[in-house]
Parts: sequence; C-alpha cells; structure tokens
Amino acid sequence: MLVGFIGISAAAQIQNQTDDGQWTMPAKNYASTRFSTLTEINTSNVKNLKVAWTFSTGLTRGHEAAPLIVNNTMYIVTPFPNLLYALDLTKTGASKWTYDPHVSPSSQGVACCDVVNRGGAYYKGRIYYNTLDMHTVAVDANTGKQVWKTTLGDINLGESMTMAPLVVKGKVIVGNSGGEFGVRGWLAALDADSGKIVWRAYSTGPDKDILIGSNFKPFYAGDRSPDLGLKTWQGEQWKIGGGAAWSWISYDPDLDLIYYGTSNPGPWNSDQRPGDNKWTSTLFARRPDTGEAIWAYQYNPHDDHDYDGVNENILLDLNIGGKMRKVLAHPDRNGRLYLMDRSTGEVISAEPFAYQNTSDSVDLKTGRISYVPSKITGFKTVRDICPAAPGGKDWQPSAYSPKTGYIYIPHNNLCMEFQGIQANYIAGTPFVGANVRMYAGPGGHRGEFSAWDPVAAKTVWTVKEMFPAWSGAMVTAGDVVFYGTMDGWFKALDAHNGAVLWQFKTGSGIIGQPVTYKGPDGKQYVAILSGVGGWSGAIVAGGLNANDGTGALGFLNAMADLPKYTTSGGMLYVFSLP
Amino acid sequence: MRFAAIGCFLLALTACERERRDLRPSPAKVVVFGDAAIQSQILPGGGAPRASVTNPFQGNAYAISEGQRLFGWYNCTGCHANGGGAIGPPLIKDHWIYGNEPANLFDTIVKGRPNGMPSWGAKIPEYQIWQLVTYIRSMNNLEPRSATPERLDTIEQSSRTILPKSEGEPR
Amino acid sequence: MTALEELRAEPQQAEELARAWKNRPGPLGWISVTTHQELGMRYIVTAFIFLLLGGIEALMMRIQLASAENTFLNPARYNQIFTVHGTTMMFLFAVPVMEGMGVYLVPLMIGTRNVAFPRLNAFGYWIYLAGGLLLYAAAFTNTMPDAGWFAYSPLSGPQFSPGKGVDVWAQMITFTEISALCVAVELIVTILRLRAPGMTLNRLPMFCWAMLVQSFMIIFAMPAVMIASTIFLLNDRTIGTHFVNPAEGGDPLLYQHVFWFFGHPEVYIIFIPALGMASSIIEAFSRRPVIGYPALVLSLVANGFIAFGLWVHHMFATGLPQIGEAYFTAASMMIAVTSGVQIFCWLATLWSGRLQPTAGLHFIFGFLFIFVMGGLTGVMLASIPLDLQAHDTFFVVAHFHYVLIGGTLFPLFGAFHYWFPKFTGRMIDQKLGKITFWLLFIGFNCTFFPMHILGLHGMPRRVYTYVPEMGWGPANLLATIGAFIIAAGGICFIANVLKSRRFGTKADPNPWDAGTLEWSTSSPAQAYGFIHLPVVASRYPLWDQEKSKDIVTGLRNDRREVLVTTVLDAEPDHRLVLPGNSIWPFLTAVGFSIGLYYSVFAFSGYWIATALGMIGIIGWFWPRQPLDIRP
Amino acid sequence: MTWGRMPSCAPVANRRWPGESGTRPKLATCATMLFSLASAFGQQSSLAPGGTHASQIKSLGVFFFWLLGIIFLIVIAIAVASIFQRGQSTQDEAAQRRLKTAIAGASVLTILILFGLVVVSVGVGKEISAPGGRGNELVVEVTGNQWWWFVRYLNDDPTRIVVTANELHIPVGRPVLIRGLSNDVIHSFWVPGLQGKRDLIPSRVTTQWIETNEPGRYRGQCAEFCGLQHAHMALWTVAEPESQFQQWIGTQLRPGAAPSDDLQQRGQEVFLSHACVLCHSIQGTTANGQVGPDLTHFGSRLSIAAGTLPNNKGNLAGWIADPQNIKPGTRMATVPLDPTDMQPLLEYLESLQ
Amino acid sequence: MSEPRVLDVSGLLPYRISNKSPLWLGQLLMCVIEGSLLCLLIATYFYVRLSVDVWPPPGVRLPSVMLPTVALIPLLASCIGSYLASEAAKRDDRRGMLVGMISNLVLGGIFLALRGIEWRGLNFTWSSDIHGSIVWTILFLHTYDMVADLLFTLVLIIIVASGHYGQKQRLGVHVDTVAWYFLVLIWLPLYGVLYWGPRALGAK
Repeated sequence: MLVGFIGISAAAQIQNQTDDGQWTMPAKNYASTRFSTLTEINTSNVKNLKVAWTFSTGLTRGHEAAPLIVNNTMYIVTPFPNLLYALDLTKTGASKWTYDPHVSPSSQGVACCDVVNRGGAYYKGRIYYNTLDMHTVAVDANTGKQVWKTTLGDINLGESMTMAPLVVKGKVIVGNSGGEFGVRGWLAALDADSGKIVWRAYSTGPDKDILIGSNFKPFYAGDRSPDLGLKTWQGEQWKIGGGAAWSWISYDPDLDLIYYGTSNPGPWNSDQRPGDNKWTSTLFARRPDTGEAIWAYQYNPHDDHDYDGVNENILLDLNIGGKMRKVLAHPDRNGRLYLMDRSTGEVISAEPFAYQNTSDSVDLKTGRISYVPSKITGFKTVRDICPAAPGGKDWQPSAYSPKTGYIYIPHNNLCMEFQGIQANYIAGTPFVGANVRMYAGPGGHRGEFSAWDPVAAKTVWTVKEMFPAWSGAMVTAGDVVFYGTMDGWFKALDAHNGAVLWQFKTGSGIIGQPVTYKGPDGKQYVAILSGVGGWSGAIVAGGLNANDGTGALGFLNAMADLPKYTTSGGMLYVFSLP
Repeated sequence: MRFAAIGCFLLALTACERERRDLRPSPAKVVVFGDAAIQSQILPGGGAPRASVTNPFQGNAYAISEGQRLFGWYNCTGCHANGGGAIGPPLIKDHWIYGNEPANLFDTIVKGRPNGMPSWGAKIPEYQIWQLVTYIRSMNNLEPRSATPERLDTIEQSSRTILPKSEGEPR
Repeated sequence: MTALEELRAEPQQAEELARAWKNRPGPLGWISVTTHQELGMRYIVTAFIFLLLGGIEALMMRIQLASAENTFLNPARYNQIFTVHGTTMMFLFAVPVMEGMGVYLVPLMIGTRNVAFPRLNAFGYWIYLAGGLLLYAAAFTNTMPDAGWFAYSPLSGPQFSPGKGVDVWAQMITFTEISALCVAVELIVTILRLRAPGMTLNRLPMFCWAMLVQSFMIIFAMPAVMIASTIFLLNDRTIGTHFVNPAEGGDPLLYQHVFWFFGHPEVYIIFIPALGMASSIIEAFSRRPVIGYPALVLSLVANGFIAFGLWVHHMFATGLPQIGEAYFTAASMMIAVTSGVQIFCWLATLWSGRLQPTAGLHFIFGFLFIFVMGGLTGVMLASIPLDLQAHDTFFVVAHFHYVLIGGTLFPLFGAFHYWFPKFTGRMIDQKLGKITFWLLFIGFNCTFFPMHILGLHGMPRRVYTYVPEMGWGPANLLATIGAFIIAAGGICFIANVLKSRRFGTKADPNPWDAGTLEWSTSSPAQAYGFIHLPVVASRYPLWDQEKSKDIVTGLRNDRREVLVTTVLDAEPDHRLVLPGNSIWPFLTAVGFSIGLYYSVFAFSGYWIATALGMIGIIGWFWPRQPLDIRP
Repeated sequence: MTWGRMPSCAPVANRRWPGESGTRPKLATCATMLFSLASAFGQQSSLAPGGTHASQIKSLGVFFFWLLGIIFLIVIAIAVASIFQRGQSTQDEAAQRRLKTAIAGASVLTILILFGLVVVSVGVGKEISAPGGRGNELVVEVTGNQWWWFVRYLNDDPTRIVVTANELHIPVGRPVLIRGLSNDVIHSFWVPGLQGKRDLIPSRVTTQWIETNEPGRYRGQCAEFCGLQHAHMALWTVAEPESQFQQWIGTQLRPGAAPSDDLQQRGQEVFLSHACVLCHSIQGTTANGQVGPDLTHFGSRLSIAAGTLPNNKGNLAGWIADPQNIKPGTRMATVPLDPTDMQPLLEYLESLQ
Repeated sequence: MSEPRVLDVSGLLPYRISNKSPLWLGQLLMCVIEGSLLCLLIATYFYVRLSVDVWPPPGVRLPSVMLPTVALIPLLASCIGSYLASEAAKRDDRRGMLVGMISNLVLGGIFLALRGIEWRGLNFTWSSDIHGSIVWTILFLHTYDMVADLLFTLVLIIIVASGHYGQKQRLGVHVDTVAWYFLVLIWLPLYGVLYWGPRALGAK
C-alpha cells in the first residue's frame, strides 16, 4: 500500500515514463528500468499463464537478445549469423520477413563469450542493430530492406560487436566488444539517417581521443588530471588495453547525458599492465550529440579480476536522506551496487549485493575502492576470489519497479582460482594471460535472484538458483518479476517477497531478456527467447569439454553439469493468460 | 632369466623417438596441401592409394613439450583453453570436423578454418606447426602416454567435484 | 675341552666350518651367496666400475670445458653427462662403496661370522645393482636424465623435462636408497648385537663407530630423498600430483627443503665411514692407539646430529628469513668444530706415533691436506655473504670435490692399500701405490684448485660452455690437464690391483701389525671369519692381548651359528643360527626391480613390484627344514 | 647409442663488444691466474667488485681467506712436522697429557674463531641485505625466462616504466632494488661485481639490493641450472652517472625509431609480416608480442641472445638465420626468410637505437 | 704364551623369542625408517598448509571425521590380538597364536574396509591440488604398509595353522606384532593431523 503510494506520487520521476504497451528498446526505456505498466498479468493470476505461441530461430547458440515489439510486429535479432526476424503478431507470430546481414563467419573467432547478440533498437521506422563482424545496420521495419550498413572496425584486430544500440536524438550509439582480445574500446554515434559516424570516443589514450574537453568535470579530484587515459598506462599499452563498451547505455533526457560503462583492461594478468589503466572499468557520462565526456568514474582501477564496468545503469530519482536526487544504480561486476549522483558522478553508496571478498570498502571521499591485498592477482595463483571473473553480476540486466522501489538483480554466486600467466599479444587473437577455474560460491549454489532496496542499500529478499541467473529481469506493474534460468525454467516471482508464483520449463536454458507487451487483441503477453549459451552456457552451445576446468575462461569448471540439465536450442516462447 | 629381464627393459627404454631432441629441425617444406589431408571417407571412383604425410615428431616427448609451450605462446590457449575450448571448440574430443590425423591438424593450423580459426601458415614456421600438431594429438592420447606429461605447472584440469550433489529440481 | 685342546682341534674345526659356510657352485650358487665378504667385495667392485664410468663422464666434461665455445659435447649431452656423473658418484659409487667396506669389514672387526641379516644383505646388493643398471641402461638408450643430480623442480618437473630421463633418475634413487637402508639396518643390528663378548661399545673400533653413525644417518636421511624423488618428483611426473606445482599450492622450495634434508647428511653418510677408515689407518701406521678416542666418537656422533640441522645452507640464495639464515650459518660452522676435533686428534696421534711411510699413510696425508682445505672453504660457504657469491659457481664444485674426494676417495684408496692383504691374501705394491698417490694428489689439486679461482671470477656451475671474453680458458685447460693426471692415477691403481692380486707377496694374518680383530684371522679371511670367535678385553685386542688369546667355544660348527651379545656390554645372550645361502633375495630383488622399472612408465608398476616382491618374500620366509632349532 | 642430432655451438662470431677499443686484452697466463687473486678476469668477477655490497663481501672473503689460510698452513705444517717427529719423544704419559691439552685447546680456539666468524658474517650478511632505500631507490623487476632476462623499471607513474631485456642500466650512487621473478623454472640473478646471487623462483618474488659508486660494465649470468642454455644466459649491467642514466631512460621511453630510408622501411615490413611479431614487440608499430625480448631499442643493446654475442650486424645476421646454431635449444624460432629480406631486416633492427 | 681362556657358550639357547633377538631390533629399525618417512610427510603437510591461504582448497570437502574415528575402535582392538599372538608365540601356544593373529587380521581388515568406504566419499584425488596430493599420499602409504603387514600376518596364519613351523616362525609372529603396534601408533598422529588438524585451524 505504502509502496504503491510512493509509486504514484513519483509520477514525475524519470523511472515513470509513459508506456504504450510496446517494447522498442531492450531496456524498455531510456532509464533502463525494464518495468512495464501493464497489469493484466498480476500476482493473483500469473499462475494461469499458458504458452500462446512459439517460434524457432533455427539456431543453437546463446540467445541473449530482447525481442522488440512495435506496431504489432515482433523483431528478433539472433546470435551469429545475426538474422533479423520480423513476426506478425496479428497472425500469431507468422513470419513477415527475414533480413540477413551476411556476417563474416570468421568473426566467430573473435567473439570472446559465445557469438551472442543482445538485441536491436527501434527508432522511427527502422530497426538498428550490430553484427558480430563490426557492422551496424539499419533495416526498414516494414519491408526488411537494408537502409544502410556501416563498417566500424576490423575483426583482424580482435574487435566484435554484440551490444544492443541505443538511439538517442537521431543518433545510433554503439560500442565494440573485445576486452579479451586486446582491442582499444570505443563508443560511437552514427547518424540514424545516413549511418555516418558522428563521433567516436575511445576509452583509452589521449584526452582528445576520449573526447575529454573543457566540460569534463569528474566528481573526484583524482580523475581530473589531463590525459589520464595515457598516463595511467605503461608505454603504448593503452593501444591494446581493452575498455570496450560492449553492454548497456542509458539516457537521461533532462540532463541530456548518456551513461555507459567500459570493460576490463587487457590482459587479465594485471602485472603486465601497471597503472590505473584509465578509462577501463569506468562509467562515462557523455553528451549524445557530441560524445563529449562530462564526467567519469572508474569502478575498478587497475582491475585485477576482469571486473568490467559495463553493467546497466538504472536511472532513478530517489529520495536519499530526505532529498530527491537524480541517481543511477549500477550493480557492478565487483559485487557492489553503486548508487551515484548521475549529474555529478558522486558515489552515494556502494554496498555489496553479492558475496564478495575482493574489496574492503569504497571510500566515498575519494571514490576509490580499497582492494583486499591477498586477492590481488599477478604472476601467481590466487585462490578464493569472490566474485569470480563474471562478477557478482555480468551483463544480465536488472529491473526496477517504481511500485515496490526495489531493483531486481539476477546475479551470480561464483568464486574462482586465478593464475596469472604471461599473456602474448598477437593481433586478432585473445589477450588474457590467466588460467581461471570457477566454482560455486558460499552455499554451493551458483546463482541468485535478489531484490535490492536502493535507498536502504540492502537486500530485501533472495532466491537461490542452481546455475548463475544469466537472463535479464523484467518487472510489471502487476508486481510480477520475470526471469529465466539456465536449466530452462521461465519463472514469475512475487515482486514483494520473491515467492515463485509460476514457472514453465522451456526447451533450452534461458539467457535472454523477458519482455511484455500488449498484443493486437489487447491482451498482455510475455515473451522470452530460450537458447542457452553465452559465456556461462558455452559448454552447451559450444560443445566444450568440461574435463578442462579452465575452458571458457574458467567458467567450464563451474558449469560442468549444465549439459545434464539442458541442451542447446533457439526458441521464442510467448505466454498469455488463457 | 635376469638377463632376459634386463634385455626386455632395455628394449622398453630404447624409445629413441621419444627422447630425440631435434633442436635444429630441417627447414624443408612438407607438401600437405591437396593430397594427404583429406577429410572425407568417400573417395569417388573408388579408393586409390594416397600419399601420406607423416608427422616428423610423432611420439617425440621434446616436440610435445615444445608444442605445449607454443600452444600458450601463440595464444592457442586463448580460444581453446587447455584443451577444453572457449571461443573455439575443445581440442579434447572424439569428433573432429576436419579430422585429427597429423596432416589434417597441420592443414587446419596452416590454412585456418572458416568459423573463426585464423590461418597461421604465413607466420608460424613449419616445424613449430608440427610441434603444435604433436601436442594437440597428445591431448587426445594419440601420442604415446610415455611421451606425454601428466600435468603442467598450471591450474587446469580439475577432477575435483565442485558441484553440489544434485539439488534436484528447482522449487 | 680346554682352550689348548680347542686350539689344537682348529684345523678340523676349520674344515667343518668351511663346509657349513661353503657357497654352492655354479651360477645358481653365485646368485644365492649370502656371506658378507663375498657380498662386500661385490659391492666394492661394482662401485668401482661405476666410479670408472663416472670418471669417464668427468673426463668428457673436462674435455668440453677445456676451451671456450668448445663443441665436443652439445648442451643436451653435456647436461645429461653432468647429471649422470653426479648421480653415479653420489648414489652408485660413494654410498655403496662405503656400504661394501662396512659389510666386508664390520663383522671381521667386531669378531663375528656374518652380518645379522645375510639374506637382506644379498637383497640389498641386487637392488643396488638393479638401480645402477637402470641408470646406465638409460644412458645407452638415450633416456639419460638431464636435470642435475639434485633435479630441482620445476626444471625436473613434467613441463620442463620431457621424456623419461628424470623418471629414470628418480626411480634409480629409490633403488639405491632401498639398498642403503637394507645395509644400514643390518649393520646397526650387527654392530649392536653381534659383537664379540667383551667388546663393549667403549671398545668398538673407530671404523665400526663410523659405520654405526653412518647407518643411523641413512635411516633418518634416506626417507627424505624417497619423499623428494619418488613421492614429490616421480608422482608429480607420472600421476599428476602437485607437490612442486605452485599453481596448485605446491612449492618448488618444498622439494629443495626435503631434498637437502637428505642431501646434506648424504655428504656425511659418504665421508663418515672414510673418517673411520682414516682412523684405522692412522692407528695402524703410527703404531699407537688413536689419541682422544672418546672425543673422536663423540664428534662422530655429533657430526651425525648436526648434519641434519644445516640443510638450509644449500638454499641461502633462495632468500629465506634472516633469523633462519643466521641460525643455519652457526649450525654450518658448528660442523667445523667437530671435524676440527677429529683432525686435531689425528694430528696428535700422528705426532706421537712412529709413522710407517706406507702408501696407505700417504693417502692419509693427502686426505688431511685436501680435506682440511675443503673443510675451510666449507667454512667460507657457511657464511651467507660469501655463499651468495660462491654458491652455484665452480668455487662450490672445487669445495665439494675437496671434501668428497679428499675426505672420501683418499681415505678409501688408503683403505684399499691398507686392507688389501685382508681382501686378497697378498700384499699390494707399495711403490706403485705411492705413484698412484702422487698422481692422484697432483692431478687432483691441478684439477680442482683452479676451480676455486674460476668460481670467484664468476664461472657458474653446470654450464656446458662459456664465452671466450671471460678469460676462463687457461684455468679450465689446467683443470682438464689435471683431470687426465687423475685418470692416469686411476689407471696406475687398477694396474697395481691387478698386478698385486696376481703376483703380490703372500700376506700374513697381520702384516701391518695392527691392533683390531680383523687382523687376527687369516689373510684372506675365510667365509666363516673366525674359527673361534674371540673374546675381547680391550680396544686393540691384538696389541694388548698378544699374550692371552681368549676364545669362545660351544658354537656349533656344522651350521652358521653366531653369538648374540647385549647391546652395551657385549655379554653373551644367546646363540643365533643364521640362514644359509638362498636364491630368494635375488628372486625378490628381480621381481621388485621389474615392477619398479615399469613404474617409470606407469604407476601400476608399483602393484607389479608389490605382487612380485610379496611372492619373493613369502618364498624367502617360508619355513625350511629343520623346523626346530636344537641346541 | 643415439648421440642425437643436435648441433653444437659453432661460433662464427665477431666477438668485439660495442664500445670496446682494439683487440681484447691478452689473457692472463695460467701462472698469474693461479697465484694472483687480482682481477685479471674482466667483468664478471666477485674479486673485482664495483658494487658496495660486493666490496663488503670481498672484504669479508679476504678476511676469511687470510684467517683460514693461516689455519690451513698451521695444520699442514703440524702434519708435515709429524712425519719427521718419529714419535719417540712423545710416548710418555706427560707428553700424552700435553697432547690432549693441546687438542682441547685447539678445539676451544676453533670454537672461538668460528664464533667470531659467525658474528662477522652475520653482520656483513645483515648489511648486504639491509634495505638500501632512502626514498631515492630505483626498483627494477627482473624476470628470468629460458634463457633471457626480462627487465622492467618500475615506477609509480606507469608512463615512466621502461622495459628492456638482457641489459640493466643503473645510476651510480643510487640504491637499486631488484625484484626477482621467474616465468618458468628457477633462475638466479647474479652480477658478481655488484652483489651476491638471488634465486628467481616461479610464483614468488625475491628481492635484492644493489648499489655501486663506480661507473662501468658488470656482466652477470644466471647461476641456477635452468636447462639447455643455462650457459648462455647472461646480462650486462651498465652503471653510469645519474645524468647519463636519465638520458638512457629518456631514450628508452621513446617508441622505436621510425624507418629512415627505404631499406629500413622494407626491413620493418619484413619484421611485421613474419613470425617476429608473434613474440617480439617494437613500440610504435603493431608488433606487440610479449614472450620474447622487447626490441624497441634493440640497436642500442650491447649483446645478442642474452650475452652470447656482441651486438653487430654480422652476428645478428648469423643469429636470425640460424639461432639454433649459436644457441642450441633456444626459444628463438628459426624463421624461413627470403635471402633478400635479411639485409633490410638487419638495417631496420640495428636502426632501433 | 699364557694359557688362553675359553668362554663356553654351548649352554645358551640357540634362539630367543623376545626383544633380545636381532630380528626384533631389525624390525624396530624398519619401523623407524617408516616412521621418519611419515613424520616428514606430516612436516610436509604443515609446510604446504601454512603456505596456502585457503585450506582445504575451494570445493574440497574435508575428509569426514566420523568414519575414521569409528574405525579407530577395531584398529586399537586389533592390538590386543597382536599382543595375544606374540605372548602365545613365546609360549609356543599354537591355538593362542592363531586366535591372536586371526583376530588381528579380522579387526585390521575391518579397519581397512572402513577406510575403503571413506575413500569412496572423498571428493578430491591426488591430482586435484596440493591438499589432495598430500592427504592421499599419507593415506596411501599408511594403507600400503597395513596391507603388507596384514598379508604377512595371513601368511603366518597359514604357516602356523598348517603346523609347519618352528622357533623362527614363532619369532616371526612375535616380530610381526612390532610392526603392527607401530602402524597403529603412527596412525594416531596421522589421524589427528588429517582429520582434526584443519578443523582445529578453523577450516569448515
């Protein structure tokens, strides 16, 4: 009751954008809340959900994308070869057209963690998405014809693209992947009409490459010197230093800022790259028009554990300490949930949402994280590092419900043993330098799904999962939270207490992002792609051999039993009430 | 009897192939392409005898050790881990798309394969490719056990059960 | 019977005894021998063959190093050769030859007829031979180990030593170690329980004391090398354990600790018997009891203890905590005190004795010269700062050759020239003996003295070559020339042995007029040792009891019977019937060896070894007629 | 018996070291070497110390040498005298007692001397391992590899970090902390002219202080047996005045020289298109291999192949053409090169000053 | 030449079944060898334990303490059998020897069976990591010795049961017990180190 009240009273806040029952971008809205105001499906009737229809993508790699629903058409971007399917919802998902961007098969060799794609974005009659081989394409949403196709990089340098673009003010914002290949990370904006590159902001190197100018005002003094992207690196290592922007972007129209994080520095063996390695594992706030950096905050300076900073930034207006503040919530790979002032970059709180033992605290005065010395890696073996390289939470996006005020975080409970070895840079091949072996964290389960109270900075409830909760979360105004598990269960939880209200076993493990929409018949539908894969599911999707625990960058050791629970597949499931 | 026993073990120890150290391998090229590295069982027009390319380092412990080092140096581990696979397919496996005969493996490394395997022929000297081939085969116990190291100085294979004892179905 | 009657009946009793102690003829008889002289001599001869092989390897190394950038040996071959050289000298020559001398001489010196466990003795010899054959079979099949005699991991580990060479090395250690343990156990029991009546511990000859201390050291040291070589190294290599793999929590330094916990006492295991020999020779050739017997015994025992407390001085360069380093410096220097006491006692003995300038005594003077110098450089190496410069350089090579050749080989050669009549019944040619000595002495110093300088001038050990700019060439050339002089000395010695064995003058029972019991019986000693076991009343019965020769009677001559006495005072306790010749030790050793050979390739070799060994042991212990031992 | 097919080192080399004038000094004769402990041996001698610590060790060694030498002479003198003593005069009881007293006295004296030696050497030991840092120390990381040295000058400012190989430049008068690591097996870092040795042990960090007041070149060599080419794993330490050192650092911080003519341009292409890039890096180009020595300033190095050959074009050609001939077993690959490519490659590499 | 004196030993026993026998001393020394081996392994255990920050390594369940503790009962009881057999051997009491040795064999066998069951429950092998290596080595070596000793006991049972034995075999029975006492005694510290050591030091 109280929660409902807050939700209503905060109607003007960023998290309460209008909702037309469509789903035009993977994060649902610019604030990345993945919250739908549809209420037809609610806690009382969700148990009656039934499969409405299904659709097979014909592919068996990891399906991480969120389906888009626009104008009674559903668009699905598949993993490599990155087909785009348009399904006619008025005809129960009949195929309208299929677009094939003809992706170079060799690009599969530079995709670090399965050949996934995290979806497209709809903007003014076009679907924009990235292909694995470094192209962004614009496809006419009605006809399926390619409008333009822009080359953004070279797979010979180990680059690839897997992220879902965000279209802001006529600009398609995309970033590269390849933190494990020694790429130089960047974020670029393309003109939505022509596909021309408007700007490109690198994560490392001199300030002019990073688009740091006179307006750059990071909150913490340590970040204010010029050319930090150069001066926190040895020699020319910044050229192969990672910092890819391979995941989520959020946008605040009021402040006119986009927010995104950059990946881990390369190689993983941190002894090989002395310095803070700015701006890897960093949160950037930029102007969408010019790319100019406004502020930045580095989560994990000199990252020792592959803690990328790429996770989603949920933009919220919250009452903190009696004052309404414009904040962003970022559950980081390092296991801490950062609540930051999104106009200045000040860290308000950074409390652990998952079990972690790599850092003691985050100093709110300097913004610097203090690492536990015994967990610092290098040319040696370090044991019992929690969370493991995939972090407390990897790419799998959380959801926020303005009704409950909770952030729903699908995350991991993994620890690792880490041996730093000499990494050799050969362009186009991986640049890692570590033997890793992951295993279940305390409790023996490998995943958790938690509700987090951002104001109190503590966990409200937690559901344990046998496998890492590798799918995105979605919450509705009906107070139902949806997510999928890697053993194939699609679950609906009570947003207040985490009670499982309904679950359905799909054909393969779920690592996709659930969406909900209002169908042409006015009913509420819930859709999810089932198809295990990704880094965690590589053992199934790639047919890996679990006898070698270091396979899949160490994930194999923790997932050796996954093939007993699921097989690969690629199927869209759409549910509705009968 | 004693002498017979000693004789037997002398023979067992002989294994010149295993212990040979070819520190200065011949730079001569071996022709692999076209003929020897076939991948199909179907030979239309009836099977004809074909030239076979043998691995100069077959069964050689030093080559396996060198191959293991190069496997790390040339970043094979980046994609194939220590045999379990990651970005690339595992190399410890039963079913090989392009064959696991030495000539096939050689071919794969030299030419690359379409789904992401780079072509190394222009870069890695040929004798080192053969050493890599030998090492990859040793992973699959296709080289003599006595020439294959039991473990490396790394963390890799783990026979430890890290998984919880079947928690059964989710609630 | 009275004593005189007994003595008169000696020829007949000798015949009876000879029958009871006779070896069966033919090859089957040859492999079932269990008498101590025969086995002791086999140990010695086998060890000398290995010495010869090790010496040839040394010459090859010296040829390679004679000039800069020499191409006589390539690096792989050189590494194999220095590994096999060190291993051979340590495990196949030095320890076994001392065991052999002990097995041969101890029963004679304490007045009994055989060691306490004759069949174990035979087993030990066969296992030793099997180990030696394993290493040299490897040498002839290109499976030579090449990680050094110390086989430091990770260089010796599965990743950096491909092939089976290191496995062969590690398993060879197992063989020699089992053999050494067998001998140690039987010598301890022999010395403690089979001494002639009246030979209290206080009257035990110095050499027996040395063997006793050495045997105890073997018992505590050898398990350490078993752990290092078999459990750590071999298991890491063959079944993938992680003892020395830092990535999985193991530690290369753990291997070093355990290895040197064995490796340092090993040096004393090798030269403590030599100290006993030196003592015996000094006594005999200075015609007087050694001065300071209690001090000598105590310092021997102390040596035995201290030797276990200073292994870390081999690891100063690994950077251990400072306080530990200071302790180990002090401990390492402490060993100089005990060694010093020994040297002083011998000097005093020589000083006050009437010296007989025999070849044997020449070697003792050579021993004093070289060993003292080796000991003093040892003091330098115990000092951490000096060790940090000298460690792993030719200075250390020089040091330990001074200690081991000076401290072991010279007394051993002296011992040969001294006990030769007892071994063969003929005198050794003294003139040739002295030539041998001078060749060895000059050659030795010529070879190894320059190495001190080379080491100080920066030449590391175990290098197969060096660049010409270093200026190490001339000194190395000198060392190589010296090595050939040593080789000439060796040839001279072999010639002398062959010649004297054939043409030497016949020897009396006591040609040197020495004082210990082995000289009271015939030369060469008969298989049964003594017709009548002696009764002893002093430390030097032959000197002090010339007038009255007390004897034991009542032992049966028709079977292999010895007298068991009490540990401290050597009071007769009971009689003991020793087993006769048996083929089972040989068969057990063969079965066991087959399994252990195979274990180089697969762990299942241990099961084979166990099964075949068990069958052998059952055969060994199976009851034989007569079941009942009657008085 | 298989004697292997491995080549042995067949030097073809021009052995004149960069900066060396004229021919090598005539080698000392055997006699002078045997009887003089002077530094006739050149740059890798613990008896020609240039380092503070090595000098202390040498002084201690000289002290030990004289003390122990005298003891040795006394012992030998007694032993020799005993030959002529003939023993007659010492058979009586009193003489025996005297001898026993002498033994006891000598033993006590031994204990005292050794106690003194322990105190002295522990004292020196403390000094040579004491942290020499006064806040101005230079921290250098030395990583042992089979069979070369990776050297990295650590600095809190990562842009001031310098990477080089098989060569160590140190400023005169400044303490240097060596952090030792190993990439494979155990090696031992040893520059006899500067300091004692310290093992480099995989997955451990060992430390050592060096300092010198005398400019000069000090040769060092791996002192722990590390496999086939243990013999050819040397490094040069160049001690130079602070200003020169800073200049050197400044040079090292620059990326590799750009090709200045067509030949060098061609050489760079050869480098980048062959196996070289898989292992070596040259800053300023796309070559970023990490497993072989960094070649960014190769032309200014003293030696090729870890102190095996002086650095000059002829030796480099021999080394690239057939490294296994010069250093059998080396990790340097034999790269098949077109003969016409060799000259440009040499030009390019030697131009990387 | 004065009259030599004689020491007539013909009255002494030609054998002795007691700890005065050389064989007994030899067996004791063998035990010392085995003991120093196992002591060094214990030292190794603590060395690696102290150099590793996580013990046991992640994912490893410590060997359960229950079964080995229960197994102590038959093990300690088996010493009684050994004692009876050795006393009977001195008395030349065939039945006593058989009873003693068979009870020793059976109780020792039960102990080994329990250990076998325990091994099936271990979730690590010798090649898992250093903990697995050292624990398995200690367990294996001790088990190996025990099996060898029990096999020897079995052979002695057969010999004694067949009646085909004399003083030497009785001495064998007596000496066999020395080895068994040793194996039981040495197990107690090993048991403490392997099962209680890590728990006492705070591992789960």
